Amino acid sequence: MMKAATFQWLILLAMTAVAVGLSQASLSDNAILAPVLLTTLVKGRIVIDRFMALQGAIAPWRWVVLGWLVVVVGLIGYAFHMAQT
Amino acid sequence: MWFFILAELLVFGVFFLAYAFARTRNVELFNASQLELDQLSGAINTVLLISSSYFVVRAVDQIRHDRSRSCAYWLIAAMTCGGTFLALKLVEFGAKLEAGITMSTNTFFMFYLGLGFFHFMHVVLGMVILGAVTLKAWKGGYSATSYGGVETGAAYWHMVDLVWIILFPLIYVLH
Amino acid sequence: MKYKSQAVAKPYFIAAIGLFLGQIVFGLIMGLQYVVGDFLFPAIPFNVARMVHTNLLIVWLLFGFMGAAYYLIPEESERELHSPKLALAMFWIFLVAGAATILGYLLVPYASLAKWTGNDLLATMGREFLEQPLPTKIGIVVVALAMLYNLSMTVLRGRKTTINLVMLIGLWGLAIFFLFSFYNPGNLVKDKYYWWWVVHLWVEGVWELIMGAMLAFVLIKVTGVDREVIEKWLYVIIAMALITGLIGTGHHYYWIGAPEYWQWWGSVFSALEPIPFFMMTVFAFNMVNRRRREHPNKAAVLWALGTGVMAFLGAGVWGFLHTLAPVNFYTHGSQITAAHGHMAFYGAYAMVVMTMISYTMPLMRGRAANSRSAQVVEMWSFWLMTVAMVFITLFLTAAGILQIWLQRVAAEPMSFMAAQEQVALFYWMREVAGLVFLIGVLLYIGSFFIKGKSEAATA
Amino acid sequence: MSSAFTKSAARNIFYGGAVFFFLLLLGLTFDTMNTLPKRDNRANLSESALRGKHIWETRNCIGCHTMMGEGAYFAPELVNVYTRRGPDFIKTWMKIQPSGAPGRRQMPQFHLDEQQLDDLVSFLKYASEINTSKWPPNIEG
Repeated sequence: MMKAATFQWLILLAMTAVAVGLSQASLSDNAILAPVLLTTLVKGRIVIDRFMALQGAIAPWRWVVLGWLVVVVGLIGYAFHMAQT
Repeated sequence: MWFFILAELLVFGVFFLAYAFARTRNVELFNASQLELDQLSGAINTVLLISSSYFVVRAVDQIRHDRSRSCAYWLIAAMTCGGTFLALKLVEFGAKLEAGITMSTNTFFMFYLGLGFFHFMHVVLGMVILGAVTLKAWKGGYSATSYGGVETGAAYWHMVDLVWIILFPLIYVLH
Repeated sequence: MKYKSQAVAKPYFIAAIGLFLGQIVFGLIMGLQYVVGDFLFPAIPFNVARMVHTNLLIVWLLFGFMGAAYYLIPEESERELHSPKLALAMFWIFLVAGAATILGYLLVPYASLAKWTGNDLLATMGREFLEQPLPTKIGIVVVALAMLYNLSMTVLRGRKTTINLVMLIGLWGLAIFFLFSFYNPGNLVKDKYYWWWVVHLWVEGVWELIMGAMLAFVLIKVTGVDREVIEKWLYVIIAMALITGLIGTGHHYYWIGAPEYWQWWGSVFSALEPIPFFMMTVFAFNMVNRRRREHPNKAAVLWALGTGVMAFLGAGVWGFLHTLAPVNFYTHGSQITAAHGHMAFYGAYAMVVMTMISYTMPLMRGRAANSRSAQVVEMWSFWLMTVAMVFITLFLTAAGILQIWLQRVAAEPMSFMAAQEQVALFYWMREVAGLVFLIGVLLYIGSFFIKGKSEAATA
Repeated sequence: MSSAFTKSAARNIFYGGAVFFFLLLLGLTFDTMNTLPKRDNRANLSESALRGKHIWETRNCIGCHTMMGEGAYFAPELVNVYTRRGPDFIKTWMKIQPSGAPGRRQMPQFHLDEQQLDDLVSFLKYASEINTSKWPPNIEG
C-alpha cells in the first residue's frame, strides 16, 4: 500500500516539474493552459482520493470535494480561455 | 471536521475564481506583474508541500500498524517541510515588501499577497495541529484502533496542500 | 426555576419590554417625520428621535441579554448566582443611567449635553449608535464588568457547560469591544475604521454567540433533545459566525477610505455570512422536530422558530442582497441599508430576547407556562409584529430601490430631497405597517396581564 | 475517514477558527494602517478641520445626514457636499435654518459663529478629499 503512495508522490513531483517546464519553455499562452490545468486536475485528484483517502469513503464527501476541484479548475480554465480571445 | 474543510475549500475556491475573473478585465497588468514573481521559490514550495503531504500519509500508515514513534518521526519530517515552506514564503514576501510592493499596489499583487498570506496562515495553523498530533503520538496517545486525531490532522494538512496545488499554477504559472 | 437568584432576571426583562415600547413609539415619530417633515419640530428634531430610537434599542437588548444571562447561567452552572444583590444594584444603576441619558437627549440640546458631561475632556459623542455621553459610556463599562464578575464567579465555582461558556465569552467580547467606543481619533478614516470594531464585531460577532447560547438554552428546555447534540450545533454555528463575520467586517470598509482590497475580502467573507444564520434556522427546526417532549409553553417554541427564520431572512438574505462591493457601491447608505437593519435587528436580537422572556417569565411567575388564553394573545402579537416587520422591510426595500434608481443610477440624477419626495408613498405604507407593529407590541405587553388557568410549575 | 464528528472537534474548530480569523483581521488592519497615509488625506487634517469634526459630532449631524454613507438616511450625504455646494453655500445654508416651510423636513438652527462655520467647512473639505474609491456614484451622493 505504501508503495502506491510513494509512486503517487513521485507522480505529483513529476507533474509539478512538467507544469514549471511548460511555463519556462516560452510556449504561447494558449498552449500551456490545457496541459497545466490537466496536471492540476490530476494532482488534485490524487491528493483527494489517495492522500485524503476519500476514494471508497462515504460517497457524498468524495463527490463534494472532487466536484469542488472540477468546478474550480474548470472555471479557471474558462476564465483564462476567455481572456485570450 | 469535514464540514469545516469544505467551508475552507469554498472560501479558497471563491478567491481563486475572483482572481481568474478579475484577470480577464486586466490581462496585461496581471501578466506583467506575474513576471516579477519568483517562480523557482514557488516550485520548491510545491515540492515541499507535496512531500509533506506524502510524509503525513506515511505517518497515518505507521499508526495503523501501532508504531507511535515512527508515526511521530514522519510527522516531524512533514513539519520540517512545512517549516521550510514558511521560511521560503517569508523570504519571498520580504523581497516583495522591500521592493515596495503591497496589497494596494495593484489587483494582481492584492491577490498574490492576500491569497498567499491567507494560505500562509493556514500552513501555520496546520503546523500547530500537526505539532499537537505529533506530541500526542510521541507520548503514545494513539493506537491502531484509535487514531482519529491523526486522521483529522492529516485531512487538514492535505487540504492545505490541495489548495496550494491549485494556487501555484494559478498565480505563478498560468499566463 | 431551579434557583432563587434566577429571579433577578425579572426586573431586567420588564425594563427591556418597557424600553422596547419606547423604541417603537419613537420609531413611529421618525417614520412620520419622513413624510410630514415638520412634525414635532422643533420640540423633537429627527436626529434626537433617531438617537432615542436606536439607543433605546441597544439598551433594551442589553437589558435582555443581561437578564437572560442572570437566568441561564445559574441554571447551567447548577448553583445560585454569586451575588444577586450586586445584580440588582447594577439593574438600578443601568436603568437610572439609561433613563437619564434618554431624558438628556430629549430635554437638553446635544451640544450642551456634550459640554456638561465632559465630552471636551474625551470626545466620544456624536457618532452613530455611540451618541451616549461619557458618564453613560463609563456606566455601561462598570455595569458590564460587575455583571461579568458576578457571572464568571458563578460559572467558575459551578458546572461548566458549552452554553454558559459561550454566553460568557459573548458577554466578555461585548464588554471588550465596547472599549473601542472610547477611541475617537481626529482622522475620520481611522475613526470610522475602529467604530466598526464596536458596531460590527458586536452585531455580527459576539452578539451571535450570545444569541446562539440563548437559543440553545431554550431549545434544550422546550424540546428535551440531548444536550450533546444541541451543544455541538451551537459550536458549529458560532464557529461559522466568527469565521465569516470577523473578516466580514470588510464589507464596511469599501467606501470609507480604507484600502481597496477590502472590497475583495469583505465581499468573499460576508457573502458567506448567511451560512451561520441559515444553520441557526435549520438548527431550530431540526431540534423542534426531534423533540422528546411537548412543552406546554407553545409561545416560546414559536418565538424560537421565528427568530431562526427571521434572523436568516433579515441578517442573512437582506444582508447578502447588498453586501457585494459592486452592488453596495449603489446601495450603500440608502433605504436598503435601513430595510436590512430593521429586519436583522428584529429577527436576530429582538426576537431571541423575546424567546427567552417568553420561556422564562412564566417560570419566574411560578408556572410552567402561561394560560392558554394568554399564550394565544402572545402568539397573535408574534404574528402581528413579525408580519408588520416583513412589510416594513419590503416597503423600505422598495423605497430604497427607487431612491437608488432616481438618485444614483439615472442618466440625470435627482437631488436627495427630490428623490425622497418620489418615494413618499412607500414611507406612508411603512408608517402604517409600523402602526400594526405597535399594536403587536401592545398586545404582547397585554398578554402578561391575562390570567386564566395555568399549568403547574414543573420545569 | 472513520472518526465521527464530535463535540470536542466542534469546540476546537470554534476556538481555532476564532483565533485564526481574529489574527487575520489584525494582520489586515496592520496593513490598512500602513496604507492609510496614501488615502486618508491626513495632510489636510488641520487644527481647523479637527475643530470642525468636533462641531460635526457635538451637533449630532450624523443623526440625520450620512457621511460616507454612514449615519441616518433622512438628509443628504455630506462627504461630497463641499464639492456639490461649495463653502459659501454651506455657511449660508447653516445660517438660514430652519426653513419653516410647512410639511418640509426641518434642520435645526445651531447658532454657530463665523469661526465655527469656517471650521465646519474645513472639516467637510478635508472629508471630501479622502480617497473613498470613487464613492458616492455621483455628485448627488
